[in-house]
Amino acid sequence: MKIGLYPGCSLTGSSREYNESLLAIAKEAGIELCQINDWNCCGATAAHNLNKELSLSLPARNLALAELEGMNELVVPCAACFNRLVMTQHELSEKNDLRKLISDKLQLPLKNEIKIYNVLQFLEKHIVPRLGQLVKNPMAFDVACYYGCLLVRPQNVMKSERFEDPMTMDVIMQKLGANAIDWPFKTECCGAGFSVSKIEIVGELSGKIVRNAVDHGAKAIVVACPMCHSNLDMRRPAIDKYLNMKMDIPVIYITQAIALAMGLTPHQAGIQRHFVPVNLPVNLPVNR
Amino acid sequence: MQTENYLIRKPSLEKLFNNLISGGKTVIAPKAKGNLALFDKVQAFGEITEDYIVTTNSAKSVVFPRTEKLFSYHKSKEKTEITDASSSAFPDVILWGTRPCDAAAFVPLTDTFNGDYKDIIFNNRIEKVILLSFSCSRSDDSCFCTSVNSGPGNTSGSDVLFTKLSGCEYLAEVMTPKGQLLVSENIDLFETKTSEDKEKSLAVVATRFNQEEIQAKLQNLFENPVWDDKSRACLGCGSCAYVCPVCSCFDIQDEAHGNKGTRLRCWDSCGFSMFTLHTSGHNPRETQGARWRQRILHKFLYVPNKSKIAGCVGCGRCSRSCPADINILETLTSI
Amino acid sequence: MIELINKAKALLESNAVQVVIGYGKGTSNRTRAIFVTQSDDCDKLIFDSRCVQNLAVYLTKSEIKKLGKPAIVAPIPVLRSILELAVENQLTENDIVVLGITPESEIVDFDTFANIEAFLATHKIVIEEKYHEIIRLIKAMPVAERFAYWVKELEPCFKCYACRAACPLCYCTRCTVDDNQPQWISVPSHPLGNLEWHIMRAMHLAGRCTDCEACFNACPMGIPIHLLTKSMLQDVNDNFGSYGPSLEKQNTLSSYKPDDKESFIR
Amino acid sequence: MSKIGVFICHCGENISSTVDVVRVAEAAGELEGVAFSTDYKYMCSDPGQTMIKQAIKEKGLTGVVVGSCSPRMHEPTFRKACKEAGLNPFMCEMANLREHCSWVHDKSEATTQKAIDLVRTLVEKVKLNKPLFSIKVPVTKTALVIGGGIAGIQASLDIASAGHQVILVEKDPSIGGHMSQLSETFPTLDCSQCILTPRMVEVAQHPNIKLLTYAELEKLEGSIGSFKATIRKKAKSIDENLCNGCGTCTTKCPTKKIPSEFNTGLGMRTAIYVPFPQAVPNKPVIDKENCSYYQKGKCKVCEKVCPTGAIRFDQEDELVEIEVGAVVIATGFDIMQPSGFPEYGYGKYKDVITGLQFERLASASGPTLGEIRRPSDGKIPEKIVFVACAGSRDPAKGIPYCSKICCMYTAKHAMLYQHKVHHGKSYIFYMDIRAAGKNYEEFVRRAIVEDEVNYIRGRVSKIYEENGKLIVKGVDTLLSAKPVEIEADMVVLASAAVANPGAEELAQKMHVSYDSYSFFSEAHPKLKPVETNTAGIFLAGACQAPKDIPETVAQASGAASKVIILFSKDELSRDPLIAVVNRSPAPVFSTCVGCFLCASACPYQAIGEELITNRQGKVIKKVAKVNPGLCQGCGTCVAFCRSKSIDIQGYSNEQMCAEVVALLNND
Amino acid sequence: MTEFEPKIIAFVCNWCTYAGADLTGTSRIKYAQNVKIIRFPCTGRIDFMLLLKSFGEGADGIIVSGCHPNDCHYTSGNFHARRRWIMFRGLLDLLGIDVRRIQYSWVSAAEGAKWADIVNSTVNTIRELGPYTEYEKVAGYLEKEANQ
Repeated sequence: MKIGLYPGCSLTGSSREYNESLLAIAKEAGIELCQINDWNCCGATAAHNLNKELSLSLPARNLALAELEGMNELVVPCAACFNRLVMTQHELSEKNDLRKLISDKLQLPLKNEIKIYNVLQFLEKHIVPRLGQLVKNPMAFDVACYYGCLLVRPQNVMKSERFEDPMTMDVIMQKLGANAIDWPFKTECCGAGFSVSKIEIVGELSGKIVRNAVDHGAKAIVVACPMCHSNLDMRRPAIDKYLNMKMDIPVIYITQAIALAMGLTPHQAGIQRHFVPVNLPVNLPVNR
Repeated sequence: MQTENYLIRKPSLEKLFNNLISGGKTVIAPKAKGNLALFDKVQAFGEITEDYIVTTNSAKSVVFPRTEKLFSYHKSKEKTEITDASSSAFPDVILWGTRPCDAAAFVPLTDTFNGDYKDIIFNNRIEKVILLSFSCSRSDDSCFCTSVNSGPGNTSGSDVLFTKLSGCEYLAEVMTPKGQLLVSENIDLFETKTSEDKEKSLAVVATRFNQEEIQAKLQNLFENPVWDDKSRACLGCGSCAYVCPVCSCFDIQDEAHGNKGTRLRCWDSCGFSMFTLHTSGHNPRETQGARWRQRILHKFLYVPNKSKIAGCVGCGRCSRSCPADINILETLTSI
Repeated sequence: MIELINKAKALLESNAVQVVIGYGKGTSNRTRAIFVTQSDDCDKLIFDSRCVQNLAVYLTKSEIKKLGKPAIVAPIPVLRSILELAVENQLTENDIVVLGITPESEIVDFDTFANIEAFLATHKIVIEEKYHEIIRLIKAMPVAERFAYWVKELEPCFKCYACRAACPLCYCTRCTVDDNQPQWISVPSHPLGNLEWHIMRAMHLAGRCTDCEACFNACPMGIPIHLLTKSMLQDVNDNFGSYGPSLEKQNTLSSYKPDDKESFIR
Repeated sequence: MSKIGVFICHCGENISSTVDVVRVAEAAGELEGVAFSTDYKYMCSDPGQTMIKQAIKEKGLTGVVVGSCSPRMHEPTFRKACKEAGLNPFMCEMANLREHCSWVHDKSEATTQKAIDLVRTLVEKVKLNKPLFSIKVPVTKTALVIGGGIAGIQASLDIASAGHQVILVEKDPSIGGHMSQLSETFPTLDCSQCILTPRMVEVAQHPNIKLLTYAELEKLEGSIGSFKATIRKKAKSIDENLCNGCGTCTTKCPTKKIPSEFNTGLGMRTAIYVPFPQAVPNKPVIDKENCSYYQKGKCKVCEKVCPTGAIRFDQEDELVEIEVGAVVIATGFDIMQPSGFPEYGYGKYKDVITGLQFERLASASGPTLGEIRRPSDGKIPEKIVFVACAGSRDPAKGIPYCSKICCMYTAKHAMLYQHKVHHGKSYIFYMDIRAAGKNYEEFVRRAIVEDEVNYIRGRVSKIYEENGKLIVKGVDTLLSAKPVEIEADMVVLASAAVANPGAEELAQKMHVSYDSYSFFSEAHPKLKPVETNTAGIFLAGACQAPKDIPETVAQASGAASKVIILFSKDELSRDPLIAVVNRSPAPVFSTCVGCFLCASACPYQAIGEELITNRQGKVIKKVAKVNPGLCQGCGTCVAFCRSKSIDIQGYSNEQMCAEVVALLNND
Repeated sequence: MTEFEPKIIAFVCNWCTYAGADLTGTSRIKYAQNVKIIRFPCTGRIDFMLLLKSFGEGADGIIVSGCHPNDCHYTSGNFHARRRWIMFRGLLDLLGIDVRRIQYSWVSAAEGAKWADIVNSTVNTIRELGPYTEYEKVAGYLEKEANQ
C-alpha cells in the first residue's frame, strides 16, 4: 500500500508550513508519504476556462505518474489542486474514450483508478484512527473550523452529505480535545482568487468570516486550504481595515493543530511562518 | 485368400502415402490435436501422428457418418420431387493407421447394415474404403481387445496390417484382394519378408475376461444391482456411443426450409434419456442404469446371440472418453 | 482427508443424510464421483487437486435424488453451482448438507446458502489472464477469419452433449435442442448444427454460468467451448457489474437497469 | 390439412397502383394449404366482407389471410367478419400490403414480390393459429381505497355513489389528510376545512362506504377482479360503539404536553386524543407511546371519567380480511424534513418553519387561532422571508423535480401574512414562478401588485441568527445581480413534497412499481395516468407525484371511474393473447423446471407457482403458472424461457419460426 | 450481372416500431423493398434464436426494433430485450458472426421518417458487406458438401 503526495505549488511556496506539518504528523503516525516525481501544475489556473483538454491533461499527467509509481492512494493537501484532480478523475471515468485520447497524448497509461484524498479524507482514514495514543497535548479550547468552498465541492463528485454544513474537520478537532463551535460561515467565500488582484474584496469577505468566528467565541480558526489560509492570515491587515478593528485570532492548518496536539514543537509545525502570531490558550512545548 | 507378407521401410511407407494422395484418394489418418489423436483428413505424411494407443474418435464415420443425407426433397402444391442420395459418388477412402480393434469393428458394423435390409449407402461407402492398419506396440489399462477374441496384432477387418518391427522396418500382412491390389500397384516399395518376429514387437494386453462366459452370465442378469451401481455417476451423455467404433444406432432427422429439405441419418445413443422416450411420456428405460444395461447387453449378449461375434472390440474408447469415468471393463469384470 | 471421512461417517450414521456425494479413486490416475450410502464405505472418499468434476450436477439428477438426502463434497466451483441452483429454485437449504472445501482444503460446513454467498464473496470468480489473452487474440482476428476459426474449432463436435450433461446448470427436463415444435436449431452434427448448438448453449448460460469448466472437461473432443461462456462472463461484468451467483442480486438477464449502457442501438 | 383463404385488397388504388394484386392472389393460390385466393377492390367494404364470409362457409376455410392495410387499422373488422361466418376470429391474420408495401415502394417487380412474400409469411403463420377465446375473470364489486385524504375521499364518494361498496382505509385516527391542515386554499382563498369537512361527513354517513381509520394495509393477494386484502386495525383502546365522542377523556387526560401531529408540532395534545375538532370519526384514540398507563402502568384517568365506559386498555390490533375487486391508492405525500438543510438552520432556529407549519399558524383553528406569531417568542414577525424550492429542483438534495404546489402556496402565505400583518414586509426567494393553472397566474400577480410581496429571483445560500434576527443571505439574480442579506423575524421554507415514508413498502406489498423518488408509477406516462402496471390497482392524488387539490380531485374521480368501468361487468373479458406454461404427458407433466427466472422478468408479477401432485396428492413438481388476469401478453417470459416451456398465444414460438422460415424461403 | 439484393428481415414490436412503420406508409416516405417486417407484441418477446434462425434461413441482414427506453407498452420489455441484445451481440462478435449485419434501433410510433432511414441505411450497409456467403456456406452444408 503506497500513499502518494501531490504538493502542488502552494505547499512548496506560500504554505510550506502546511506541507511540513502534514509530513510531520504522517511521520509521527508512521505513515510514509511519497511525493510524485516530476509532478506538474494541477491546472487550477485559468486553464479550465481556456482549454478543456489542457485542463484535463495537466491533472491527468499527475495521476498517470502516480499510477506508474504504483501508488494506490494520493493525498492532495491543496484544496484547489484536489478539486482539479478529482474533477479530472471523475470526468475521465465517465468518458472512457476521452481517457484514452488523453492517455495517448500524454503517452502514459492511465487506469484512472487511484484513490484521491484531500487532507481531511486522508486524516480521517489514516491519522484519526491512530490519534488515540498520539494526542499528548489536547487543544482544549473553542475553535472555528473553516472549510471554504473547494474542499467539499462539487457535491455530485464529493457526494458529501452535508456540503453546506460540513462536519469532518469539526469531528477531528473534537478528537484533539477542542470544542468546534457551531457557526454559520464554515463554507463562506474567503475571496480566494482575488487574494492578489482585489485585496479589499478579500478584506470584506474574509473579514466577515473572521468576525463571525470571533463573535461565536472561537480562539482559533482551523483551515485545510492554502488559499483560505493566506486570505485569513496574510490578508489580516485588509481584514482589520474593513472591520476597522484589530483582529488577533490565529489561523492554523488542521495538520498544524494535530501536530501541536501530538506534542510536536511549534517549529516542527511551521507555526513561525504565520503572519498573525499564533497564541493559543494552551501551553505549547518550547522549541528545541 | 492366402495372406502374403512383405517388408516395407519407413521412407517407402511415406512414398506409399504420397502415391495414394497423388492417386486422388482421400486419406483419413490419426492427427494430433492438443493431447488427443483424432482421425481426420490428411494431405501430407507429416500430419500423421504415431503417438497414440487408439484415437479418441473411431473410424466408423468413414462408412457411417455422423450425418448422412438420405435424400432431399422439394415440394410444391401438386407434387414432391425427391433426390435420392444413395447414388451419390462416394469418395475412395484410405483409412491409414487404424488399429486392429478399429479394423475388427468393421465386421459387426457391416453385419448391422446388412441384416434384412441391405443398406445401399453404407455398402457403397465401405466398398470404396481400404484399411491400412498398424498393430499396437503400446496399450493402456482401458484396452481389452484380447478379452473379445481380438488382439494387438489381429488382422481381421484390415486390408493390410503393418507391424513395426524395428526403428524403420514394418511387416506388412496383406489380408484381402483390395490390399493385394494396392500392394501390387506399389510393389516396388515392398520387399519380400521371410523371418516372422511379429509377436515380440506387439503390445501385451492381458485377457481380463472370457467373452463366451460373459455372454452366458448375461443370459439371466437382466435384473441386477450391478447396472445401477456401475452407472450411478453416468451423466447421460452420448460420448461412449459416439466414440465407439461399433455403435451404429441412428436417428432420422428432417431438415426443412420452407418447401425444400433433406432427410438425414444421424448418430444416436442409447445413453440419452430421450432415446426410448415414447410420445405418451412413458419411457421403458427410465434410468441411466437401465440404459447402461442395454448398452452392455446389446454388445455382449444380443449381438453375439445373433451373429456369433461380440458388439465390442475392446478398444476402451468409451472408458477413456467418459466424463464421469465409467469403465466398461470394470462393469464386465464385476459381473 | 480424514476429517472429511469422519464428517461423512457421522452424517450417514446419524441418518442426517442418506448419501454422500464425493470424489473417489477412478481408472488409473483419474478420480470420479462416488456415492457413499454406507458409513463403512466413507473411507473411499478422497480429495485432491485431481478432483475437478463438478459434483453439483448430480443434485438435480433423478437417479441420485432417489438415494435420499445428500451431503455433497463441495470445493469452490461446486459451491458456486449450489448457490446458483438455489437462486434458480432448484435447491432449498434443507435439501442438502454442504461439506465445503476451501482452497486450503479445509472443510467448512454451510448451514445456510447465505453463508455460502458470504464465503464466495471472498472467493470471487477470476478469469485467468491466459483466457483473457486467448479471447483478445480471437477478437483481434478479422471477422471472417474469426468465423472460420470457430467453424473449424467446432467441427469435431459430434453432439454427444457431454457439455450439457456435465453442466450443473443444464438441468432442464427437455433441452431446447430436443424441442421440435418448432425445430429451434438443427439437431444434426454439421457446421450449422454445431454452431447453433454452441451459441444457444452459451446464451442459455449467460449471466448464470459460474465458470466451473465442467463443459470443457467433459468434451471428449477437447473443444474449447468454455471460451464462449468465459467471454460472456466478462461481458456480464463489463456491462452489468460483478458476476457470480447471488441470492441478493437478480439474475442478469431476468433483470435490467433503465440506464443499462450500450452503444449499438440507433 | 389446413384450408386457408387469401383475400387481397386493392384498397381502391392505394395498393393496386404499385402492387400487381392479381399476381399476388395467384401466387398465394399456389401455396400449399391455400384453398381459396382472390382479390377485390375494397375488402373492408360490405361486399368485401361478405365475400370473405361466403368463402369461409362454402370452402370450409380453416384460416383467413387478408392482404390489405395495417392490422392496426382493420384487424378488428376482419376478425369480426370471420366470427360472423362461424370462424374463430383469431384464425384471421392480416398481411400489411399498404402501409408496409404499396405506400412505401414504387411500382415494380420487387414491390409485388415483397407483397407475395408478406402474404406467404402470414399464410404460414395462420396455418399454426389456434382458436382462442377471450378470458373471463369474475369481479368482486367492492373497492378498497387506501388513504383518507381528499383523493381517497373523492374516489370513495364517486365509487360509492355509483352504487358500489367501498372500504376506505386511513392510517391516522381521522380522515382529512393534509388538506384538513391547510388554512385557506389558492387561488380562491376559501377556507380549506369549510370545503373539506362536509365531504368528510358525507363519507362517514355514506351507506356504501365502510370507513376503517387508524388502520393500514397488511397484505394484498389475488388479482384484478378478485383481490384479497388483509387490513390491520390498530388498537384504538376505545370501544367505538360505546364512545359518544363527548370529549371528557381528552380534557381530563393528565399527559398534555405531546406535540400535536395535526398542528405540526406547533401545538400540544393529550395522550388520549382526537387529532382535531372536526375529525371524522370524532372519537378519540389512545397514543400508547405517550400514555402513562401504557408506559408506567398507572393513571387510567380516562377510564374513570368516561361516562359510557368505552375505554378498552386490553384492546389489541385486529387483522381483517376483505375481498375486493379493485384498489385505489391515495396515500398522498409528505414534506421533506428540512433538517436536510443545515445551512437554513431548520431545527436550530425556532423561527425557521415549514410551509405546512405556516398553514397551521394562519389557520383559524390553529395553535395561534390564525394570528401569525413566531414560535420562539410569540411576537408578530415584522419581516418574513419565504424560501421557495427548499429542496425542490435541487439535485444536490436528491430532489431534481418540481414540487409544483410551492409557488402557489408561498404566494398565498405571503398574501395571508400581508392581510393579517398590514405593516409587515414579506420577501419571496424563488427560482421561477410556476403558476400554470386556472386563475393561478392572476393570483400570484395579486400577491405582487396588491399585497406588495417582494419577489426576489435567486436562491438563499444561508440563514443564521445574529442578535435576535435571522440573517438570510441570498442573491438577486435579476437587475442588480448582487448578493442580498435580509434581517428577518421569521423564515418559511417551502419544503419539497416527497413520497410518504412507507410508500416503497406499500408498493412492494401491492406489486405496483414506484419511481426513484418512491412515488408510485403510472402504467403509462401519457395514456394510463391513473392505472398502475398491476391491473385493477389505480392511483389518485399526490402519491403518484406532487399535485394540487383540483388535480388531485380530478385524478381521484378518474381513478373512481376506472373502478366503476371495471365494476360495470360481472366478469372481465380479456384479450387471450397471453402466455401459457406448457403441459406434457406424465411423468413430466410440464417441461417447465421451475427456475422462476421468468417470474422475475415479468413486468406484471403475472407468473406464480403451480404444484403438481401425483394421485396420492404428493407434490412431485413445482412449475410456473401464468395468471391470466394479470398477464398482459408482452412475451418477455417466452423469449426468456430456456426450455421453451412457456409460450404466448397468438405469437407462439411455432408461429414466429414459421414466419421467419416462410419470409426467407421464397421457393 | 444484376446487383445484389440483400434479404433483410425485421423483427419489430407492435406498439412502437410497427406503428412507426405504418406512419412511414401513411406519410408516403419511400424505402427499399429488401426489408420485410415480422410483428411481435414486444421486443421482450424477440427470441435470440429467431435471429439465429434468420441467418440459417439465408438472411443477409436483420433489423430489430422497438419502443424507446421508458416508452415500452409493457413498461420493461425493451429493457429486458436490451440486456439480451448486449449479451447476444457480444457472443456473436466473439464467434465472428458479423454484428454489422444486425441493426438494433428504437423507433417510436411517431418516427416514420426514422424507420425509413433505418431501413435504407441498413440496406446500404448490407449491400456494402455483400451477401452473407460465410454463413450460407455453413448453412448450405447439406446441399453442397454432405456425402462427399
